[in-house]
Amino acid sequence: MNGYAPSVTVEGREIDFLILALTLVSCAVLALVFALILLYMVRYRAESGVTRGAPGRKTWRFEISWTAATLAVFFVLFIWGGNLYVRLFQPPADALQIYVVGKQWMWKVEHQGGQREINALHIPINRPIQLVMTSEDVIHDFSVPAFRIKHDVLPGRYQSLWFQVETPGTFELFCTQLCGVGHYSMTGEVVAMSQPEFETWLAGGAAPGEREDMATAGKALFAARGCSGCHGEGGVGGSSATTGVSAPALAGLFGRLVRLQTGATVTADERFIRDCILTPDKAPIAGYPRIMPSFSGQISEEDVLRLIAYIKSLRSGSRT
Amino acid sequence: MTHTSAQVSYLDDGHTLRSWLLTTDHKRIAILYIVAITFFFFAGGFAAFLIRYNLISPKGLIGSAETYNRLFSMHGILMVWFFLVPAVPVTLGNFLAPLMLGARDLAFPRLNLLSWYLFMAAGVVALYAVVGGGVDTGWTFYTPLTSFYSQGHVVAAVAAIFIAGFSSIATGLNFIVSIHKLRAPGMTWYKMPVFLWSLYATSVILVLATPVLAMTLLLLVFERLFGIGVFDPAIGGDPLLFQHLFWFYSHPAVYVMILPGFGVISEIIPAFSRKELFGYKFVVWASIAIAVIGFLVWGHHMFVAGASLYSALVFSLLSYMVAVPSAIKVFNWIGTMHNGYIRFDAPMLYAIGFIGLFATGGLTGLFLAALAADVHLTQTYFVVAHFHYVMVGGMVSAYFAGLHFWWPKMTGRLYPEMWGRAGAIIIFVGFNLTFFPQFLLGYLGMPRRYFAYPQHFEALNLLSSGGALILAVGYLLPLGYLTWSLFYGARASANPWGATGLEWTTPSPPPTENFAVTPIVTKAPYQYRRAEAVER
Amino acid sequence: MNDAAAQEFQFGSAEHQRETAISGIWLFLASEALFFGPIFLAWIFARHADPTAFDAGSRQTELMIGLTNTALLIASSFAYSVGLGYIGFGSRRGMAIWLAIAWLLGAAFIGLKFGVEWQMDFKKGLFPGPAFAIHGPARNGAQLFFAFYFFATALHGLHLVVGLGLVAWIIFRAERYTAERHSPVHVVGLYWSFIDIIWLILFPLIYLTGRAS
Amino acid sequence: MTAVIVRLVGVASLMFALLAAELAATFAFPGWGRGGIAIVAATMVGVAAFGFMELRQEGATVWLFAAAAALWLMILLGLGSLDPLTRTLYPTISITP
Repeated sequence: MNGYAPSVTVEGREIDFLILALTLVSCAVLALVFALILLYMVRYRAESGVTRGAPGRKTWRFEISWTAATLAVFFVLFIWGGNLYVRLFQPPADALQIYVVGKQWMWKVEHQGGQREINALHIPINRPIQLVMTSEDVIHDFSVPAFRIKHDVLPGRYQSLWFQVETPGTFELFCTQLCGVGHYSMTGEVVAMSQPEFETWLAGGAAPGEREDMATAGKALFAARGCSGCHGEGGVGGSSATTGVSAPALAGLFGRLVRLQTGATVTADERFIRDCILTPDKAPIAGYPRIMPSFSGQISEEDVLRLIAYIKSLRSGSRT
Repeated sequence: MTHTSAQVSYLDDGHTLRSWLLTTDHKRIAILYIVAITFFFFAGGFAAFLIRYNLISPKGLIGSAETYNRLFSMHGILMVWFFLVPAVPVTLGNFLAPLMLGARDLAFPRLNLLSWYLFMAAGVVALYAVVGGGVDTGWTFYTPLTSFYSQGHVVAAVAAIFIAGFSSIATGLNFIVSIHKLRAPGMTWYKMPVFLWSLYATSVILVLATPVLAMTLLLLVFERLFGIGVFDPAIGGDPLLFQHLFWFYSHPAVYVMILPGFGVISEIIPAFSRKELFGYKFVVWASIAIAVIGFLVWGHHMFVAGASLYSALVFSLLSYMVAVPSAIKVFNWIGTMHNGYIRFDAPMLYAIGFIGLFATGGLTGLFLAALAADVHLTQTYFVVAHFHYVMVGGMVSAYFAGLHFWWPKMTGRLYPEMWGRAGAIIIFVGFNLTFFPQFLLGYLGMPRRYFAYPQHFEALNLLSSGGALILAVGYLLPLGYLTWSLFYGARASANPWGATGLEWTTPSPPPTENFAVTPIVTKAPYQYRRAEAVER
Repeated sequence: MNDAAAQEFQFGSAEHQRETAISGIWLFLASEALFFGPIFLAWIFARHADPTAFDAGSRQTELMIGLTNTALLIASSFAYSVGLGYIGFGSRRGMAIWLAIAWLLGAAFIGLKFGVEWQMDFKKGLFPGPAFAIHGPARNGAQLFFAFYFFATALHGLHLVVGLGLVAWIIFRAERYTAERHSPVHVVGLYWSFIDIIWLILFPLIYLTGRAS
Repeated sequence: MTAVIVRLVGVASLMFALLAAELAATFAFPGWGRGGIAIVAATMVGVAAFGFMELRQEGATVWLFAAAAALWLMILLGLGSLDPLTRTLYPTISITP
């Protein structure tokens, strides 16, 4: 690897373009500043006999013009950077989701099919990838310079990062938030490969029979943790007639709008389901009693992700 | 009035240790501060030197990542709270504020001495933390790393900063009240030198931001000692709350570090251009605007931290706003040089270097305010380079400029001019060599706070470390010749630069009472007579 | 403040010195207000994280003690102001008596808060940690509330203890003050009322908001 | 002195009345809710500042300092709560139904 890693994502190239524009603006201003200083240093040095003229008294015209000019340039830069930023953190709907858990000092990655890797991330090219990330201990930061993107990974919350790589290759992965002694060693690589190669990679390692995909693992947890006791087998929901308690259906839940007891509606995304499992009292759902126990501290981050994968996999027939 | 012995120099008014340690004279307290701050500057600088030494090799040369983390944490803590924040206000500010106001002392002289003792107590606690093994959290103390995971002397380090904070508050309070209440007859607000205005703006931040940091650190200690607190994600607390509170202080604190520098430069450029400051009122209000808007931008440290998109957009827009007054100042200093009679003594060389380095540092700040560009550049060496350009290239240059400019006033001695100029040039060159490569490193993606790094970053790191060696020489030089001048320098007249300002109307060094007769101000500042320049 | 000299040497007159002292304490109080700022922001963050559980924690507090304490502090501020009024008319005795009342009311606050209320809280197992007494879904949010509660009340109590010391200092030096020259009495009074103001904000945050609907 | 005491008794009575109003907002009039508590609490702070601390009699400098404290607290609490209050409005994933 040589020093310069050209951007391999569309957004990355746009960021490069923005940085280039900023560099040009800065260089123009710096050139002006340094040229004027040097010019004045020579022309108005005390020994120079050049005629100075009376000192100007009216300064406000200059002040207003350079203030206005600065403001105008800044506003353009703000719009540019802000627009791109909003796109950077709005993943497309069809993104392939991969789960990342950071801990001192390693990155643990789990694919939907249950393939796990450490300090490495294999992805297909030409397909939007969305990382759903959380941390087991302190704040980390998932940063891939070649993609021009990074985001902090916080304990107790999900952060999302997405990108679409156009060129196959191996790219450096860094943790860029100080996370303790091993911070510098919390690095890895992102391997981008063509779709067929990626399929092959996914199929490698343990034989499909020995490896559970995340949803299957989640299904086992769903039973073992007693979720099905209220929410029913397959998450069909419970009522006094079936499971004995009134519990919302989980099949088809993911991505739907959910009404809360407060009257607000929220999208049932990963963050929402995580909160429902760990802090069920935080956003009680309209029409159901508050009886769900909290699983906070009793279930690992990776198991929460598996449960979420299972709930996502439940496509419901009855769209209630 | 019982004070008839008004003409005894403050340096000769008692020679015992007691006469120094129990003094309430603002000038003596300033000297006490200079001694303390010089020590912390070189202690922090030594840590920086070891950091650069370690980074010569991609594998790290000092052997252990733990040592390295402790070194950069110590460097940050000492430099920020024990050098940059106090540097100009407590030394030059303490010495000059009453002189520039035409007053006999600050409003609360005993509070001023107390502030020095608090500072020293904080310094002792900080040194205890360092000697006892140090901390490895970085100067930013992010939770939950600091509250639950770090092994170092977190509580001692945090206590040191807490105490130093009260020293800051006392100093800022003293300045604000003095500027309100102790201006000489005739000195209206618009007749005040810009240095006093910038000291006022600085003090506003010290008084209103420092308490927020103090409370934040208390919350942090509470969490660390009792294992539970409002930042703890395990019970639903928010680690981002810590970052919000920390940067509510620490971003304005960046302006604490640079605003007094603006003041120093605004005094020096007119003095060596023999010309009135261009756009006085704009420079003045730019300082006040920075002090206020500086409080509205802290969120730009958190664009990738997980804060909401809305708040990121708001903070990005506000961050651009705070750059406008800084730009105004740069243009006004250049406007001041236009049509002047410019001399190139050491203070002016430092001041010119300051404008260039500060402009570079400021402009690279725009990269970090632009949301999408920040995503790539933040938490890399780009940020390190950016704030060192502003803090070291800017602030340390301004401190040295001011130190040289007012050295004859403070000590009654002239420093050797040729050495002074050489120092200014060596620092400028060494600084750029050290920190410019770091912009490139950051763009290439090298993360901050890495003990070892990938091979392909080696060349630029080597260049940076080489520059640091030159920079070290540049900083040791003034330590040598300024100390020499204390004993062998030529005696200074009352006004060796022919500058305006009340401080130059008293003898060098000034008498204990500052002014034999309370001065009456009739003229605006910086009324340089242009004919005078032609004589020289 | 040295009463022997007319004023300290950096001031033009005694009135000048008084004005400066009063501005100084107000600026200090501005600084103090920001000192408490993070506690209020922490309350906003902590409550927003899980309002239901946070309020459930809040309902475990001792409302009657909180209410009594609020009344004590208001009465104490009143008493101090009366004392300040007396010295304005030159009555040191009147000042000393009313300041002593203010002191006793403040001390009663401390006694109730830390001697009674905290003890009850501890007994009920409300200090956050593994032994925290509230279980079920509200556990985390309630712990967050009590982390806020203990920290905020401890810090406010600390300020009040400092205030008690200052008021006692004024009472012991009562004979030094005259109708014209008593700025220390005024300065301490401003600080005393400021502690009252902080409590006036903490009281609804701790006891009332969680009980309101 | 009588005038002073009468005035202070007035201030104290007002404070106790407001305290009662605060309790009423909490328990007696559920409609008032938390907004009512906030308004009453802010009024009590104002009454203490003007009634006990006699802000009205102080000079411009003191007003400036008091205003600065209020403004800066508003900055801290306003901009500080912007993040948590808006954070959930952008979901992690935008799903098209």
